[in-house]
Amino acid sequence: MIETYVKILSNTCITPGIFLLRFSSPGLAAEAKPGQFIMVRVNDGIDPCLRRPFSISGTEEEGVVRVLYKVVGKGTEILSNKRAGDRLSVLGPLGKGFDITDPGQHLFIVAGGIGIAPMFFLSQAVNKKAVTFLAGFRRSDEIMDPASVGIKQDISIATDDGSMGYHGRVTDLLEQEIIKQRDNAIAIYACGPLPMLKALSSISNKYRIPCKVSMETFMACGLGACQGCVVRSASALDQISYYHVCKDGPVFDINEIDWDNI
Amino acid sequence: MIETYVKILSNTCITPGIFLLRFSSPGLAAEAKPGQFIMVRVNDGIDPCLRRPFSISGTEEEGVVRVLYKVVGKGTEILSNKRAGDRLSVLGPLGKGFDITDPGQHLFIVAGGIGIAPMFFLSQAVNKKAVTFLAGFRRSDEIMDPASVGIKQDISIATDDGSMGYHGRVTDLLEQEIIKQRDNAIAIYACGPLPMLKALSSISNKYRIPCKVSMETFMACGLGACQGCVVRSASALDQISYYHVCKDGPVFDINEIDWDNI
Amino acid sequence: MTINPDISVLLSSLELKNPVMTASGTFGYGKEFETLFDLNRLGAIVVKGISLKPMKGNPPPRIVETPAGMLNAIGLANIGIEGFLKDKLPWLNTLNTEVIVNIYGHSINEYGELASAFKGVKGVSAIEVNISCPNVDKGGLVFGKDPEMSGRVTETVVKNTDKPVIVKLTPNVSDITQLAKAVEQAGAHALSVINTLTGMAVDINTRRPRLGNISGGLSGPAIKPVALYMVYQTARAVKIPVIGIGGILNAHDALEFMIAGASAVQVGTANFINPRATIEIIEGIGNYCIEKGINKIKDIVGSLITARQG
Amino acid sequence: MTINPDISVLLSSLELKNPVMTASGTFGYGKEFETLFDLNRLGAIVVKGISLKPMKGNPPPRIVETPAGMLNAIGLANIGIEGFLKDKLPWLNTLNTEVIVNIYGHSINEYGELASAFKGVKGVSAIEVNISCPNVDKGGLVFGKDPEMSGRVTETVVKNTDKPVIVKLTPNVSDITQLAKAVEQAGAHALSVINTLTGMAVDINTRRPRLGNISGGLSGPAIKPVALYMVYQTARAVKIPVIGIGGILNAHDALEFMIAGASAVQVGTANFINPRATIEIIEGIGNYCIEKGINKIKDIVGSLITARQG
Ligand SMILES: Cc1cc2nc3c(=O)[nH]c(=O)nc-3n(C[C@H](O)[C@H](O)[C@H](O)COP(=O)(O)OP(=O)(O)OC[C@H]3O[C@@H](n4cnc5c(N)ncnc54)[C@H](O)[C@@H]3O)c2cc1C
Ligand SMILES: Cc1cc2nc3c(=O)[nH]c(=O)nc-3n(C[C@H](O)[C@H](O)[C@H](O)COP(=O)(O)OP(=O)(O)OC[C@H]3O[C@@H](n4cnc5c(N)ncnc54)[C@H](O)[C@@H]3O)c2cc1C
Ligand SMILES: Cc1cc2nc3c(=O)[nH]c(=O)nc-3n(C[C@H](O)[C@H](O)[C@H](O)COP(=O)(O)O)c2cc1C
Ligand SMILES: Cc1cc2nc3c(=O)[nH]c(=O)nc-3n(C[C@H](O)[C@H](O)[C@H](O)COP(=O)(O)O)c2cc1C
Ligand code: FES
Ligand code: FES
Repeated sequence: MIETYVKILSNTCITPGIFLLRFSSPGLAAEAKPGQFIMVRVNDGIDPCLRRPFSISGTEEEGVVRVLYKVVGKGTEILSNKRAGDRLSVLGPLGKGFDITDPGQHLFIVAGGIGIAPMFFLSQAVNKKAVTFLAGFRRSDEIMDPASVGIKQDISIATDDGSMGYHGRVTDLLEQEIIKQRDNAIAIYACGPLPMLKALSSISNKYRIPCKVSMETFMACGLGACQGCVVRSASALDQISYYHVCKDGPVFDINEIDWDNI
Repeated sequence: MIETYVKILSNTCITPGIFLLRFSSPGLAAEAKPGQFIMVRVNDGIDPCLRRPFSISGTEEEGVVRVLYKVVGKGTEILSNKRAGDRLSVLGPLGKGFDITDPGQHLFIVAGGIGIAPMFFLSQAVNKKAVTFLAGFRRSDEIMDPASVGIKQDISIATDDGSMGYHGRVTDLLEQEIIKQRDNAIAIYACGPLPMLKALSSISNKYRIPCKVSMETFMACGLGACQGCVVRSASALDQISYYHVCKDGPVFDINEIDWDNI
Repeated sequence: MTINPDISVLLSSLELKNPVMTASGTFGYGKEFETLFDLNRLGAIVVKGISLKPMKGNPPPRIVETPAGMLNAIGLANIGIEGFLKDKLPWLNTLNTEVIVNIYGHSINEYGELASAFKGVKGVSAIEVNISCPNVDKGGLVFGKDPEMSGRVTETVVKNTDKPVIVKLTPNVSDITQLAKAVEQAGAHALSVINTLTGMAVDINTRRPRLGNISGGLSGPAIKPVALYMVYQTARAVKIPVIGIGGILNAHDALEFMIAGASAVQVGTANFINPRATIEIIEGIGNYCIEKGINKIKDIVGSLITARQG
Repeated sequence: MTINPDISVLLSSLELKNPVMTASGTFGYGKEFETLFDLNRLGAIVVKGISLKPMKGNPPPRIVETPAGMLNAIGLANIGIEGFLKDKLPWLNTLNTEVIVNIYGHSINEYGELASAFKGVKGVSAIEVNISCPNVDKGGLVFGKDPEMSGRVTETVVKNTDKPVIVKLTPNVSDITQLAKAVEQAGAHALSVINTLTGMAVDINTRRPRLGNISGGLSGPAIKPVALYMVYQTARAVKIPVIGIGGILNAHDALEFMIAGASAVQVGTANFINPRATIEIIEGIGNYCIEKGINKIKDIVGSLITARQG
């Protein structure tokens, strides 16, 4: 894990409100695993003053790191105005990523919205045939095409409004696909908004399919030092206990999380 | 007086650390008088959060306003990174400027360092023959050439290190020049650092020459509303009283200010 | 969808066309902002603190910027009540908005005299009692930190006026609700929460304080979380309306205060950053109501949901 | 010109190689920052507040960003004294810097027990007593706002330890010097000033507090002016050394605190913004001394010039 200033190679809008940031950091690129993240300081001042967490969305040869992000507030707005050549302080790679040693015979990668960011890196890294990559978006104009971030991978799309691909939620599409693969040992790796993760929790239980999910919470340090980033763990006997998303996660087994009290 | 967003036409470094900002604001340009200033909001965020005061350094045809500024801290640093096309919120023109209706038969314009900014506008506006423009700088590489801001005016330079022009302080040079003009009715209009203004106070008293100076203090509103920008006035009987630089000034008769308690 | 939400608010007997006022000391006597927007659109103008005699204020420097805020040590420089009545009020009376006078005394008696002096004066809609200015040697803060003294000042003002009395509380205390309750009991009609937090800044080159007065009052966005919590606490402790003040820059901030319990808000430092801040806040509050289908802004006051989710 | 300024400082009997420590709760147990810089360069590491039993802390969300700062309502989540002694201290002991343990109890007795538990423990250089955490229901703040109770907690800790005792004060009081004096009289060897200011934030869409705990502690640059003034006041009110805390981001900030009266400083929120902040501050303080020809950093402590200029 390092903290370093990097030079931005490119920072381009790939679909409205979504940007692909590329910078050079051989140290980071060498160490990074899918599901890990970095803490980015978007400016030298104090507005905003905390770093922002972003998943690593991929690496390229010669130590290039990719981050795919959505503009949702002040920090991402400032980031989106950066240009090639600007400097940026990054801290990472942080957290525990997806275990890619043996994710099961057939791997379902499920992404919702900007949750696709770490999944591009995952699909790049697992490098296996038996993968089904499903991605849900609200509308077709929000779709992030793997090609646009330099990744070769077929993706099945679901849109809430039916404007492209499957009409409905990506978790419904997933259920259809699971049924097709009933005879194989299956695993699900996912990242997306809370409702999607909750739906996955049901699916995972219903079909008894192991499922790993990447979580998001507010973070101050990203290092396990501030204790700010907790989610409630699914523990027995109503005993409250917490995981630190930055250190214990961001990737968790779906059964580790208390989805009813999130 | 207006508050408006303006578009930057150019913002260029003219000598190291000194920038000339040009923007279009016909309203401001039409109203502006030499010695008046504007309050500039250097960004949309809160770092820094207060506006910064800058003298109007000149106007051009078609409603262009010029500001000449020195990078001394965070606000001016941010300003110096703006580019043509960027937006800026400005408030002005503010304060009372120099009275240019009849500044005396022979006018001495005296500037120290970046204090030259409003004096360029003054020399542009008085438009009379009997003017001597004296400007002091620490070193020759700090000299701001009138031509570089588009003004045709001969200037006598004094440098502290003697690297160009008169070797010594501009107020010493002024004294020499005053003696030459002894027989004329003279007036002095000045802007510069505190030690220069204090020296002028002595000169003004010694030779009984009327003198107007432009003052600087910290300002929050620039409008006379916050009462933050005071200087102590030279009042009789040790009675303390204050002027508001933003409203009563920034241009004062030199005898109005209490130079011993500043 | 609500097309024309009612954003008027009621502070005791005082009705405001909207909940947005200018905070004392940050808007002069109103006229300074005359050309920048239509002042009639304001809920109310609270003028600079007024004392019996004119006050010259503190030695400069009087202001210094700090992270997301500023310190001021103006020292209540003001033209005194006579000057105000003669030179400022007649013009203010030409406006079609409420004028609230902020008063500051050096003793309980002076507060009484100030209140009396405004008795029956047309065009003054309410009195805001500043017992919380951190920038004057004697007086103010001594009352302001002590519930009993705060109550006595309040009582005296209430007794000597025919107008609604708003008491402005200091945040520099262990428990603002004690002050609030004492002042409520003494007859105040509303509370202004908060005045500035005491702070300082040092010039490391000269090793001198950056303010002539050494310390000053911290205002601006930096103090918003503190102000918001104090408004939340106060609004739950008293029955009279609370006016939220502290670091409000935009409609979002103002709405946070109202949801936490403020019946109205005052905008201070923001007037320096963006002189049209108040107007943008008024518009933003209206738009929020429209978006959320809120018919009356009064309905969101104190509507904070504190029950655990899930 | 001073080539090699002496930047070591003395806090009662505790000598630090430089005046820069990490603030409790913002640097974990040190190890989290291990790979980012050489921890041996720190003046001291103050670890996360430790209680007798492990504490789970408050429900999320626990942090929210605010203008130039952040609110936290961690609720003193920590591994408890046993966990600390077993899992954290041995590694900390491999470092060549002072380790200060921050303790938090639910009762005076618990503070005593905690102090006893560290008696004779190698590698713990001092005890910092947190009587000022705003984020736990019972305990802490009740003591922390009351001079008498603060004194009694201090007395108990002093009686039960063989180490220097630093007491950490809350800023959420009317007069911090009263607390400071009570704690000094009770035998404290140094004071940490300040803990966080209480604040809150509201989500205007859900109308819920942004923190699971409703309120939280405000830290970061926003609070620097308030912290600085409290350090200035406290340092003039007591004879024991004061450690300045609150919004320190860089050497400039640290020097402001030292000139105002702090013998040393702690860096909190800045560790999140710039994990190398402490190191840059140590270097910056050294450079300042060289520039200004200061031989010993101790000479600038409390050197603020408050006489009127001119
Ligand atoms: C481990 C991790 C990995 C992430 N990876 C990515 C990524 O690859 N691409 C991407 O676009 N985003 C990612 N995010 C989310 C990203 O960090 C936030 O969108 C970003 O911090 C928002 O900053 P802002 O200043 O623009 O928004 P703000 O102005 O701070 O907030 C805008 C809105 O976003 C919400 N928000 C802000 N921060 C967070 C957060 N940390 N978690 C959840 N909601 C938040 C706020 O509640 C608010 O509604 C990740 C978050 C985490 C914790
Ligand atoms: C009426 C008026 C007209 C001015 N005209 C010009 C001009 O034409 N060109 C120009 O370059 N500058 C001018 N100034 C000064 C200019 O406002 C400051 O340099 C600027 O505000 C500094 O902002 P900053 O954020 O870069 O510096 P900061 O980081 O705020 O401060 C850097 C240093 O500058 C000093 N400083 C900051 N603000 C002021 C101020 N208002 N007065 C005096 N010292 C200050 C600080 O004490 C500090 O030492 C004028 C000031 C006034 C009051
Ligand atoms: C320059 C200045 C002058 C002030 N003068 C007064 C005053 O005379 N009377 C008063 O009650 N409050 C005064 N205040 C306090 C404000 O009215 C307000 O309570 C405080 O600034 C917090 O609000 P803000 O963060 O929106 O500025 C003053 C504040 C500032 C910044
Ligand atoms: C996330 C977080 C956790 C904290 N935990 C503790 C704690 O356990 N004990 C304590 O005494 N102070 C704690 N504090 C307070 C800090 O030590 C410090 O006093 C405060 O943050 C002000 O300093 P800063 O502005 O530099 O952060 C915590 C602060 C933060 C931000
Ligand atoms: S973000 Fe600080 S512990 Fe996880
Ligand atoms: S700057 Fe506000 S009164 Fe002059």
